[in-house]
Amino acid sequence: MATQHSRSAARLMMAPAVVLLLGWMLVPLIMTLTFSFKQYLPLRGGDLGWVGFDNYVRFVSSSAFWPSVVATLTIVGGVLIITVVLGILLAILLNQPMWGQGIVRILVIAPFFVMPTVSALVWKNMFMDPVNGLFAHLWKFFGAEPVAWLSEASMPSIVMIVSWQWLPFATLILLTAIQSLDSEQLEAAEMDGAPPIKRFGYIILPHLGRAITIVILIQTIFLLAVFAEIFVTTGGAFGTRTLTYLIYQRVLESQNVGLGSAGGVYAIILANIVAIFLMRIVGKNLDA
Amino acid sequence: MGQIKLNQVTKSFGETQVIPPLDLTIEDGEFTVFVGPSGCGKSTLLRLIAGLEDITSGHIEIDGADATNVPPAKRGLAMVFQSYALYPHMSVRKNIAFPMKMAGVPEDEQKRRIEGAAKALNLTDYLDRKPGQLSGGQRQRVAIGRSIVREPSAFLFDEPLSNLDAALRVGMRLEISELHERLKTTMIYVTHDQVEAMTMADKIVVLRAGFIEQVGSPLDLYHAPRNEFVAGFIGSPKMNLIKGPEAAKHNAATIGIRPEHTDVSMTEGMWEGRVGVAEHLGSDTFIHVHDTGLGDMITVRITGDIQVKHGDPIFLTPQLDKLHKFNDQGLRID
Amino acid sequence: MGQIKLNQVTKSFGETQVIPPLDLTIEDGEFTVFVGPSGCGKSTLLRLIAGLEDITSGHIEIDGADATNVPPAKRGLAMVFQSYALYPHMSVRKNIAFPMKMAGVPEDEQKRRIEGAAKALNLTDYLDRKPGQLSGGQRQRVAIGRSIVREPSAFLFDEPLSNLDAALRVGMRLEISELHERLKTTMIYVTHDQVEAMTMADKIVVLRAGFIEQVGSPLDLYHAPRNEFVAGFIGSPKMNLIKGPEAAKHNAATIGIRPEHTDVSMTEGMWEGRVGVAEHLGSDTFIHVHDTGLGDMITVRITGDIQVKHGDPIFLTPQLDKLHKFNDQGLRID
Amino acid sequence: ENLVIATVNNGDMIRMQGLTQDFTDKTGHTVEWVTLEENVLRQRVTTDIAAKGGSFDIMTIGMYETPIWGANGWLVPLDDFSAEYDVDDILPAMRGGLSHDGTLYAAPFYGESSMIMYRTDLMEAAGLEMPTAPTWQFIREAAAAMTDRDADINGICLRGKAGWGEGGAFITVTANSFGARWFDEEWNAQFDQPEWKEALTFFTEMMSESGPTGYATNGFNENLNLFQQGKCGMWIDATVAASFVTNPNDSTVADSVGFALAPNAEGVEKRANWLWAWALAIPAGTQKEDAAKEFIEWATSKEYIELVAANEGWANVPPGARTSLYENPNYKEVPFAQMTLDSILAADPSNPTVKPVPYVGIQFAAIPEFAGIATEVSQEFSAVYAGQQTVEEALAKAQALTNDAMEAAGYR
Amino acid sequence: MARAVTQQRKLINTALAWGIGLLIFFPILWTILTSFKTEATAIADPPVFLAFDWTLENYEAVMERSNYAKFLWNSIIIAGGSTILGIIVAVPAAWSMAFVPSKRTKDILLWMLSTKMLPAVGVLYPIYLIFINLGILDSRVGLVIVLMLMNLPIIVWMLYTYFREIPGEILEAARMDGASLKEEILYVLTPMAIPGIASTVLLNFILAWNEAFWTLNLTAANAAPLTAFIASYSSPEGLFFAKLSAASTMAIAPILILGWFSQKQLVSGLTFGAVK
Ligand SMILES: Nc1ncnc2c1ncn2[C@@H]1O[C@H](COP(=O)(O)OP(=O)(O)OP(=O)(O)O)[C@@H](O)[C@H]1O
Ligand SMILES: Nc1ncnc2c1ncn2[C@@H]1O[C@H](COP(=O)(O)OP(=O)(O)OP(=O)(O)O)[C@@H](O)[C@H]1O
Ligand SMILES: [Mg+2]
Ligand SMILES: [Mg+2]
Repeated sequence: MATQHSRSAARLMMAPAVVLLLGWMLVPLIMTLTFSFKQYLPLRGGDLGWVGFDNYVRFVSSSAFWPSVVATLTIVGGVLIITVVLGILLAILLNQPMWGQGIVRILVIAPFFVMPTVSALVWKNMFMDPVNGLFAHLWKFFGAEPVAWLSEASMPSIVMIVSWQWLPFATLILLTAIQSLDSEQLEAAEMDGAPPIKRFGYIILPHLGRAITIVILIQTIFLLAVFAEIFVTTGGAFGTRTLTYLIYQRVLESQNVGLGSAGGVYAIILANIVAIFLMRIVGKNLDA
Repeated sequence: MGQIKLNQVTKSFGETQVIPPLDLTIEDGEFTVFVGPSGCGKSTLLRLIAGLEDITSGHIEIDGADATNVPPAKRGLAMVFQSYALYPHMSVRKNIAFPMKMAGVPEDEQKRRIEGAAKALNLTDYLDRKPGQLSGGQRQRVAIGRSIVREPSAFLFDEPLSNLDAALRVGMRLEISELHERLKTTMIYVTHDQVEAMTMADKIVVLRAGFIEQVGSPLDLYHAPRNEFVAGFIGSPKMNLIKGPEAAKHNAATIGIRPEHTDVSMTEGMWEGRVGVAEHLGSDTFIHVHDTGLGDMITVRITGDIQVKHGDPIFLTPQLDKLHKFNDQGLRID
Repeated sequence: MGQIKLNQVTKSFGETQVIPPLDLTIEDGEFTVFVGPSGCGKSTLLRLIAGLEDITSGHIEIDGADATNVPPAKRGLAMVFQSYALYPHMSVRKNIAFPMKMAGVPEDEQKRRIEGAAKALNLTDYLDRKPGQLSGGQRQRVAIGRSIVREPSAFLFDEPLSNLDAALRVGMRLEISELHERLKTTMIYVTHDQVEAMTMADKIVVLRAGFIEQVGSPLDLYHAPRNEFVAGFIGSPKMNLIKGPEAAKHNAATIGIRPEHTDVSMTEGMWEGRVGVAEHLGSDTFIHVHDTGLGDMITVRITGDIQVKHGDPIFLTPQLDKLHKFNDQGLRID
Repeated sequence: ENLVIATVNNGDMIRMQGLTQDFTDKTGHTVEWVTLEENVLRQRVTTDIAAKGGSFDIMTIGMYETPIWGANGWLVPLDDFSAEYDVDDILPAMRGGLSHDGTLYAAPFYGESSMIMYRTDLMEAAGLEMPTAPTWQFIREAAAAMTDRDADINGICLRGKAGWGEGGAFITVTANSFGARWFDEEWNAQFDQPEWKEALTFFTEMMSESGPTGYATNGFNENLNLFQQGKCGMWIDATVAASFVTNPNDSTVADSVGFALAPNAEGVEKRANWLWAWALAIPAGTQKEDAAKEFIEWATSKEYIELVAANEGWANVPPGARTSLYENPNYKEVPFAQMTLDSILAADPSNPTVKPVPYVGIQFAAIPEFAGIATEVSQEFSAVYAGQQTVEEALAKAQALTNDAMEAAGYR
Repeated sequence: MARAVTQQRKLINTALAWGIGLLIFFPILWTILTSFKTEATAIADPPVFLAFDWTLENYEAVMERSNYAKFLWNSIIIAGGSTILGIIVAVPAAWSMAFVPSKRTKDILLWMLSTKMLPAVGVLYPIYLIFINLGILDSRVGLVIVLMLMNLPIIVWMLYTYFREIPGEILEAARMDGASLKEEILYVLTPMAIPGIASTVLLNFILAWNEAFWTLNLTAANAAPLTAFIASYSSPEGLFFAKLSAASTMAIAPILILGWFSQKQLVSGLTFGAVK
């Protein structure tokens, strides 16, 4: 279905979205690039002139840089693994016949509606606080020494909080995917003598491949930008300083916009590396 | 090897009984077709046999042994699904190998059987393709191949051809018939297409709303339908069923005459009417005759070609020895 | 009102030419069927006529006026799609009213035409249902209703019946034929089912890979196919095509004989073979005969029933006056 | 006119929000509050003022920002207060810390230093007595003596939370009291000096002996909670906390709290107390300068203090800003009043450490880069508290990153 | 054809699913419960679940402290506005991609998604400066625009995958029936895509509602939504668990309720074309 007329109409109708996004991407990007080559210190009068690649060199050579890349990837990777694995299990469970399925689904979805700030605050104070938190009470109840979650197990804690927020999303998408699996395929496998575990491994999991890549793609986009959770809980201490957070510290705490902008450029590069990596898989899967 | 016996089998989904108590024996090596209108319980019956649904009451015996509570994989049956139910992410080879892999058949034996099946089904060139790259007919063959390699004691088919187009359907129909000739394995075949039933079956089971209306060979059903339902269901074009005074003349509530058992003349005959649509197939002509005063339109078939135009007067004479008579409960009167 | 003329029309998608230069005239009031195997360009051709695709080169005339660059809505044609393409969120009434609403037809005129169409198509009781609540046949009728109210100069149908099951297909086929009898509007009908083509068409256009293989009335095509392709395509079961020495006897590269033009005997005849699968339809029997030494399997049709078993020897005699001969380019020799 | 005021979400500021009707009645100006948590507030107002966003008519800022912003000309000088406002009544230390080149740029709403708050009952039970000016060594012994893990009592609660205004501030004043400093006069970081190592080691050891679990994430608020629940023997923190821990509505230990000056290491003349004020300032360029000034005058006036006293009692008035408050007989009855004043007077922002330094500020250095650097340094230290690295590692990293940042900013 | 299941299996499934569901939901439940406790009960050890004196004092305290209605209204306007605007821009774009695909369609789509990878903190200053220049700092309009742009890629993508499942034949039928492009989109495509549009709206409403970086940094007194409201509760002095819970509950309640009532649409629409 493509006449000349509809093709030109299509181009026209794409225009607003494309132009807007192009602007949204280019204008800040160009400004960031400009700043990144400048000594730009708002508290010392702003633009202090060009400094070439100084900011870039300084940003990578800072001792915080590589750990922050590692922290970023750890959070993204950790949350992805947890949400995808648990999401699959939950989706399978929710797909079973049961009473009150709708209500259970509501319960499982709920965390998705919670603002990241609120969820971080609630987890940090009411659950993970080593004295008054619910976990501390629970640990003491079983005679264990309460854990100072956010300092002693900072990364796992943050990964947990973020996973809690994103698990519903993964579960929802995977659930929809599972529901679309032709039940005849499962029955065929059953007739073919495959026990439940093998049916999962040979039939369900491959079927979910596409949905899993979507989950990974979307979540990665959001996880690369995780901020509020770290800001509220550890403030970047205890090895939880992600690249985003490092940039935040450079730009807002140190008020060194030039340096932060260079960091921003690195973050874009990292995001694109991750993205290209993802698109390779997803792009292929999106075709089908 | 392959006798299946249903004994007072019933099936209810929740409150609604879909299969009322039902007895049926399928002999070893027989090609049995379940036929009936949509929703009459054909698939359910097949799935009960396969073990994919639990029986509400009654017993199933396979080869004389009670199989009521045996899980599907252990019944030694193979099933071919309407949607083919191929595993889309596996190559044809892997699809066919899957049941053997599950059963732990040794690699080289697997290979041997896959090649055998592929050759028999003309799939050798496609073994490394994914199902998505195959045509409908090829997919259907893969599904059959997957069943064959298990060397089951019976094959179950659930409308295996309904997703194919007319020409392919004819071809596949033949292939399955030939397969049966070759393997001589029991086959149970579900369809709602009476042509498939007629051309393939050793024995047809006509179902309506879970009840068995008639069991018999295709020609039994064609020549002596037990009731109006079977009469209308078997045969194409449909038997013309005539009620009212014309039927009363023959001491019946309803009389039936097949389109191919009516003689046509342009000049004289028992019933007069006017030509509606005439369908010229070359080999045959179907004429739909209106305004005969017999109620509905009457369809007649003429071998070869005849030149008639819309609105022409036409005369029909039924071959009286081929007339079917039914009483007011719709049952056959002999 | 309704003459359509294609003049050296071509269509390419990117590099690949799907329709090579093609000339075709469809006369006013004619029921033309485009038939051909899948992918041969039938839909493309129809969509070019409809204006849903741009023509790569050439001209289209509708009623003598150049319509090449006229947008679809202005061509005065109506199209019925394979998937029905009903608007699922509108009631049947609204669906039918939609084209009139777009054209700004006054409310009461709309109402009048909707009622007319509904009555003609037996849809009066369903006018307030949504398409989702209708059966396949009813949906198809709504799609037709939506076309009728526009009072187009021609109807375009793209495999309108391929989503229906066998029994319904026969019924709808009749309805469309009757509609054509009544309206006498030009209709162009795409199908890959030769039975539909034979039964409905005034004129059949057989396409292969974008080329027109033959244009003619159904019986012309049946009796005098222009080449092997048309011979094999028209008629069911397929014509038996025989090459080699047997053909050479008749001074041809290939001879063809239709299943219904072969006489069968258990004792003597021209060709001997063995029964493969015999399909008993009651009204007819199709016998697939192997090992005749003529190459492929030969199919014959016998009216009524005959008792043969798999493997029985059988003798066939073609009716020589019904023999088709083709030269080594596959063209008919008369 | 309608004033938009950015402010911090602490008790005194919230209280002020409740009383703004009084201001509106008096002047006819209305007020809209943007109340944010401290860190968010800083980030928000800094961005706004640096980019000249003009979102706020009045900003609540601290002693750290005021001199820097004042020097940049970003704040409206507050040099024309009316006579009845009595600028000279503002405590000199506060006034000094909120001025640049002798001009006041922000009016203190309240001021604070830090001091020891301790449980008199536990101290007694441990058989010890708190001197008015204790040393760190005494504090450590006392903490060990008061600790009773089974009863969930920690001898001492201190800030370990990362952030320059949280644990960063505390470890800086502790280091000061051990004779350490952030920079030498050439702006070289001093974390490689023995005083820092001594201070940090001492702090870490004491906290692991007698501090609460997970103190590495405890800030002011967490410690306040612990103390109010009776889980701390001692707490060294802001003087304003005194009114919370002695408030019987919130505190389970209200009637057994004693106060003392922040400690020092034996033989070091500087004590571990800081100086801080939350103050109100007007960003340059606001259209509503006059109304804003009226508000600041109202909010930091003696009358406001009386207004609060009348509504909520003397214990709840904003402390630490005005000399006259401490001369008020009503206020003298408040148990912690004198110790607060003494602590404030013991702090000297322009001469904060034993060895000379090039900066002003006790628990901070009033240079724009400090917040960023100190936050990162404090994160390294918090990692020590959490047992994730050693004192030496942390100091080495702190040294490196501080020098690096100072170089980036062009100091070295 | 769904398989009938024994009651026993169903019972086990039910127990397991409810257990896990409640576990996942527990933090929210606990927050809601705590918001009705006094500060002292909120930190009681052992914790109390239901047997406490329910009080509304925390809500009163929160209401007294801040103008909740204003924050709520801003949240609704900003999240709603950005979503609606996004849909208006995205529908034509998604139509083009879905029904007039070209070789570049996928590239454009992936490019659009990649614009979301720009770290927000990195561009805060640029955007701040632009906003000042445009005079839309601390205005709802500004936030509507920013959040619309933030979510536009997701909106386009969701609509695109949804539209792709609508058979093109229906649009062609409309074209044959004489509908113009506008009529085709307005009368045929949009109503047909209502479920997809609804879930797109919903998802993006949630994302916009919860967006905390831009909404916090680009607002002051006028346009601050609930994310800013909650930023003033993160650590007041003294015991605050109960008040924090009350404020949290107030911040998430509207969206939670909305989400729960429309979870069917959300679930059914969240296919992202991933699942067919
Ligand atoms: N899982 C189920 N739960 C409830 N009712 C069911 C279930 N499966 C089938 N049914 C009902 O049982 C009856 C028989 O269904 P079945 O699928 O066996 O019919 P069928 O003859 O195979 O029809 P078709 O030709 O359409 O495939 C139908 O009325 C159907 O609605
Ligand atoms: N938009 C398109 N882009 C590229 N090739 C196309 C396009 N549409 C159709 N084709 C190609 O054009 C040829 C003719 O397609 P068309 O749909 O007309 O066949 P058809 O005869 O209608 O087949 P069927 O019976 O399967 O509907 C096919 O080879 C097809 O792959
Ligand atoms: Mg069925
Ligand atoms: Mg087609």
